Amino acid sequence: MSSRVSRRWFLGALPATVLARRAIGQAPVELRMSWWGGNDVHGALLATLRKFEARYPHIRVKGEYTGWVGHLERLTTQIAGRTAPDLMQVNWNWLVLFSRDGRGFQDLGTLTDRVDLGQFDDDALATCTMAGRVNALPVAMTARLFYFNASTFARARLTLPRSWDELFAAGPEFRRRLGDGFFPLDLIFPDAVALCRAWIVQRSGLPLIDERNRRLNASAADLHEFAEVYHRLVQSHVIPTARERASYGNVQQQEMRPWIDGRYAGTYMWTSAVGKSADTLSAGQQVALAPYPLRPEAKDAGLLYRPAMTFAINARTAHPDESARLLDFLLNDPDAVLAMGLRRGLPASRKAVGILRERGLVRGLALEAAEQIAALPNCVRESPYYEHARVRDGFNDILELLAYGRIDVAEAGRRLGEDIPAILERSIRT
Amino acid sequence: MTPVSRAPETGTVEITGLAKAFGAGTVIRSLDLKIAAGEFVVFVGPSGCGKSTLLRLIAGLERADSGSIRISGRDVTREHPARRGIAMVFQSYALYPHMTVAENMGFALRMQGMGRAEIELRVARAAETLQLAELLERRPRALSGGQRQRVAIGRAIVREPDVFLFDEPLSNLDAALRGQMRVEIARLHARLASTMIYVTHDQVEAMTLGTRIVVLNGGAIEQVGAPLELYHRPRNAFVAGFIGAPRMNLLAVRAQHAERDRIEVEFAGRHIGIHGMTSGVPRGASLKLGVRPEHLVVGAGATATALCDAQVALVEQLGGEALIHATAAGGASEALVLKAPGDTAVRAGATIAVAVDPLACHLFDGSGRSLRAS
Amino acid sequence: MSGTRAPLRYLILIGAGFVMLYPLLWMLGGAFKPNAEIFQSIGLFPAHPTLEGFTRGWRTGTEFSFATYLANTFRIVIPKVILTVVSSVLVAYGFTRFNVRGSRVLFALLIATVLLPKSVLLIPQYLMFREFGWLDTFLPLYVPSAFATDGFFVFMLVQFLRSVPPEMEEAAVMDGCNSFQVLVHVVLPVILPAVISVALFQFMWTMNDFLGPLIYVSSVEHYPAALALKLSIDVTESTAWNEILAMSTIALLPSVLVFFLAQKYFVEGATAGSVKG
Amino acid sequence: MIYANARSGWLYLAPFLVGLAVFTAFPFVASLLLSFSDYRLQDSLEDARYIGLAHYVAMAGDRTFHKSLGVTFLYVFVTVPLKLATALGIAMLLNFRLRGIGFFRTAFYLPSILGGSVAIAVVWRYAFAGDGLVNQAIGWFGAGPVNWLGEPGYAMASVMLLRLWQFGSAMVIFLAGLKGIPQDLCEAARLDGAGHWQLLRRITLPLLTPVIFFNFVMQVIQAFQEFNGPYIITAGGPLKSTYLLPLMIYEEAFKYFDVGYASALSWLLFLIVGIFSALAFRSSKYWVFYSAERETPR
Repeated sequence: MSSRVSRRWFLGALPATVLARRAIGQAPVELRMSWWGGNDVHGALLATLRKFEARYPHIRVKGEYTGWVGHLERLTTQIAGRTAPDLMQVNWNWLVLFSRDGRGFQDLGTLTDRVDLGQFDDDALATCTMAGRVNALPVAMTARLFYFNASTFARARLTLPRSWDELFAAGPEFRRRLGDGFFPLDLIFPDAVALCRAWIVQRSGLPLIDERNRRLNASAADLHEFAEVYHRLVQSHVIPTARERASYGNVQQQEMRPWIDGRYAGTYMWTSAVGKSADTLSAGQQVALAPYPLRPEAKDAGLLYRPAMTFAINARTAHPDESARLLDFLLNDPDAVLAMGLRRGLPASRKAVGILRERGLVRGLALEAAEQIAALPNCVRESPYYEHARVRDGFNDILELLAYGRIDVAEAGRRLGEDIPAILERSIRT
Repeated sequence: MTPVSRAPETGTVEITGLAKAFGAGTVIRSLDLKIAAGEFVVFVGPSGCGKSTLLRLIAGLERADSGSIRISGRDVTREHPARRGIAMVFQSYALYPHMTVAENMGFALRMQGMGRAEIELRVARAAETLQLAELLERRPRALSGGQRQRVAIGRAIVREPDVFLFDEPLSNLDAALRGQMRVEIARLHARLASTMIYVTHDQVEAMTLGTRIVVLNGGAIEQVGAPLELYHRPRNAFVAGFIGAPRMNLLAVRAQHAERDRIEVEFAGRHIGIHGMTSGVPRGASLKLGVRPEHLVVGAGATATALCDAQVALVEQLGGEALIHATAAGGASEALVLKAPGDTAVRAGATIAVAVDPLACHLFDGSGRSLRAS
Repeated sequence: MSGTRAPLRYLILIGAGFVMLYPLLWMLGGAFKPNAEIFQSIGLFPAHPTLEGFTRGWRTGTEFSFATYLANTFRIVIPKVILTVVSSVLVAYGFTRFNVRGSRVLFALLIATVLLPKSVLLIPQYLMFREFGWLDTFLPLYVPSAFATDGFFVFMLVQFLRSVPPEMEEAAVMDGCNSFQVLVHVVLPVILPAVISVALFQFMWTMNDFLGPLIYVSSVEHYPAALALKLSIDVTESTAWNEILAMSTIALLPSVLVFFLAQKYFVEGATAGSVKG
Repeated sequence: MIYANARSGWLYLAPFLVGLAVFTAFPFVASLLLSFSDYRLQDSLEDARYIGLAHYVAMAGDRTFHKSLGVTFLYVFVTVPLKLATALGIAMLLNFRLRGIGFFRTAFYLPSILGGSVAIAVVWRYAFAGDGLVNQAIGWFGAGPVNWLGEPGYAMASVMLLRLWQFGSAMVIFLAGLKGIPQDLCEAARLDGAGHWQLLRRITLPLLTPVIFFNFVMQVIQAFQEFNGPYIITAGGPLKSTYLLPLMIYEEAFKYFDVGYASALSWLLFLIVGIFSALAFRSSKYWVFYSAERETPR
């Protein structure tokens, strides 16, 4: 029943593994590993697993992977049923859900002989540490930066916006020079919320979510400004109205015609995800990274700097050592690093970056993004609860009401001050 | 199909103390009946009198509350329908739509595990007698009502049962076809000489087919007897009114005096003496005088005695005969129906003198019991 | 068919048929378009048609081809459909042909099982099947169907059984059948359209079931088509929609075929001529 | 006909009883208990904390829940009658021996085959996008483009149209029901001079009532449990205008991990649909005609 391809693989590998296993005489170990991704990621990780098995013949690794759709449902069900895999790809904000006390995942600090934590800089590790225990390792760090369609801006004979004022000014210019259907920036509500947050954090220099007191580090005036920024973006034709944007349905930016043919000419996107939007641009168009706009005497860039995704080891795994060895292989081993390349953004492991740099693979948007992030004031570490589903939807719903004119800017500011703390109260559990 | 020689008791049906109640519905109250082998017994009665229920009890489709049923000398009261040596023809034929005529007819034999060859033989023989030979491969949907009915009968014949049960089989056919099928069933009975129990609400079928008729009413037997016996000697007003078409006239009369076997009654001012009656009827008792339309004569007949004058309301012309609907003059003003020859001159609106043959009169007491000396 | 009626009837059918089919035709067209073109042109016919969607879709981004996933789908669908039909028919027959004490309460329970949304039952069911040791197997996906746990189908058959004329079954009893023989020889042939519908629906719904396999099947080589189709839809990578549409079309073919073949049972009248008046 | 002996009756019901005890009881009871407890998906089941009616009380104050309930009722009361009428109408049309009838019957049935498959998302979004198929079609009739997916009212319309588009399953059930009506009944009625309309009213509909009743109850239940349409096409938006209750239940359980609250919402939905079904069953005595209900022991 299995098709031609897998049979050849099976026959090819059989003699080697059988011989090798008998030679080393270690008891055979079967590891389960779960991840989500698209076809490219599946291909890269499957190749890496085969190389890992060749390196450690007594270990077999079964990949349990899906697309993003449905992965969380399966993983949570498995965790609830204590049948989770040994090594899991985990989102950064899940750590606070599955491992509030740090015991939800294996403490990697106890396995440093198997996995080299030294390759990761301290604040990256800090984002994956819960109650003093290193629960996971970041595959890559990411942040939201401003990318624009250089071709459309060239047609408008405009330089990419370098400051907030230039960004707001780009709106009217686009309408005058290219027409009503053209906008310098395209934001769905989560993007808009992130942008407004950056505006506030640049002034306050504090994470927006005060996790301990379950409230917002923002005054009533700040929250009014939060709503006001979104309102100004729409009024000054910088971004399309919510109604127009929603008329395309619940669809990803990279699959929207106005983005593909360059009418929506910019995005405030994660460095690890901008690749997909760049790929689908129609021929001759090109995405470029713009300087990060900063408010005068901004205390911090408000970058939302955090791991794109992480790997964690099951707290109850029967094979902690082998799992740790696999984790280290995935993040630090040349074969694995080369197989994945920049698909998940610039790797967080210094060794991995070194491997890619030697081969001149660190270039393009990924390199520019890394350099821009390094140059920006970036000390604010936002609470993972900012990305908690209920908190995120709380922000989105208020902006949506504002966008559809159900409430005005003042009312939106008030609602932010009331609804979000209430959600934090309900969601943050000690 | 030559009649098969059978043990003496084959085909007998003996019902003793049979009772059945459906909550508030039809009730069979402790009924007894003996049917000899080869008889053609007709259960007849108004709808809801329990005749179908009685048939279904014999068939085993209903389970009796008490009493027993013996067929061919064997007690089958608790027996599965298929093991009672009976076959039934349903009112709506109940053919299997997805089977061909041949399969329909052979199905019961297949259930008994009979060999294919013998089934085909018996089916062919039955089809022959019912002119179904060329229809064997057709599905019921492609047959006419009459053909479907014949297949239903064929299905029963093939099983060579001790007793045939018919549940108003002709009620869905049109008048012409009904007459034709009635003759076919009568001929079938003659040829097979099997016991047959036939349920109908049509008393013409009862009179023409039945060797004996069981008149049922409210779950009990009113009277059992040969057709002519019920016609001439109804035990009570119910049977008298039910048998014979059009219905017997029942006129309210008052008894004058009674000697040995003759009772004299008064109707519309006249006195009529009726022979062959039991005595013991008090003077002035109100009785019912029963006269069949065919026994009433317009004007005076040789043996008839004048009964009353009547105002003619309607004359129904049936060709060979005519039905005169009139209202008796005098105090009583009761409705009268007379049967007259087709070419009668009587017209609606006329007033006629009505006479009656005293020997053909019946008398019933207040509770409907016949006063005839049995 | 009287003269004037037929053309009108055809007109309505063709018009409605076109409206029904156009989105599906667009999907079919999309399967032959290069990925980029899917979201650019809104036309039905591919500007430059290519089989790329089918070839790469069939190979999928995994170690197995789409053939593996289709085979898995049938390993779930075939037993499930058979077990569903058998158990639903028996139980529906039990409900309609026997006055069992308390059957009204049981029937209410049957309907109740249909009322509760599935998403909430998922966790407790998952834990239950973990205790049974059935995880990462197809068992949780079809074994329950052997016990008439799909109340919808039992209820459907009950309604059909209730409209079968009783005389036919009485005739079968007279012909010597016990209750099971009546069911097999007389009742089943008459309610065949309903039984076919049960098989059809269960076939369709099981083909499209995503959540069940997602939870109970973790090794990729056991994924059914519904799961495999969503394997490549991700957030950080652009989705090859032409491959998905191509594979969706292929996954759809068995259902279309089954329906087209099963139609025969909806055409000629199963109970025509059995009962008069 | 009804057999009197209950013993073999229990035999026929046995599979259902086993299924009830082994596969259905625990999940049902467990989810009911969960509706009275605070249980988050990431914890193990033992950590579920009993909190009594807190979830049910919380519903009273939950604005999103009120919106979702309202939208769900609107969805059910519009789609169920429309879908039944369309399915019955087309089934009647397809109940004749016309040339090419097989093709039409398949064409009308195909959409409901798609069910929750991912292909629907692409097809429907393309059909109802700003410059999509539907706007083109109404453009031919001169009407301006409609913002189907961006405007709350129209978004609900597009989700409803998806359900109507998939009337095939109900149609097939009606077709099966129509096949159950003996042809000669219609022939007899036609002989009595019954026109098309009387035939429908006097013969076809009365005999079809058991199937109509089934379709009605099932369509109500399925409409209340509709998930795929809103989940795939509009994700409950805009402004929660298509946030049907099953979608809210799914998100509470798997997006917000609040399984306790999701269970409570589910049991409330269970109650609502249960009441509807009970009313339907109670009313069926007056309009549903079963021809098989004769009492016959054996």
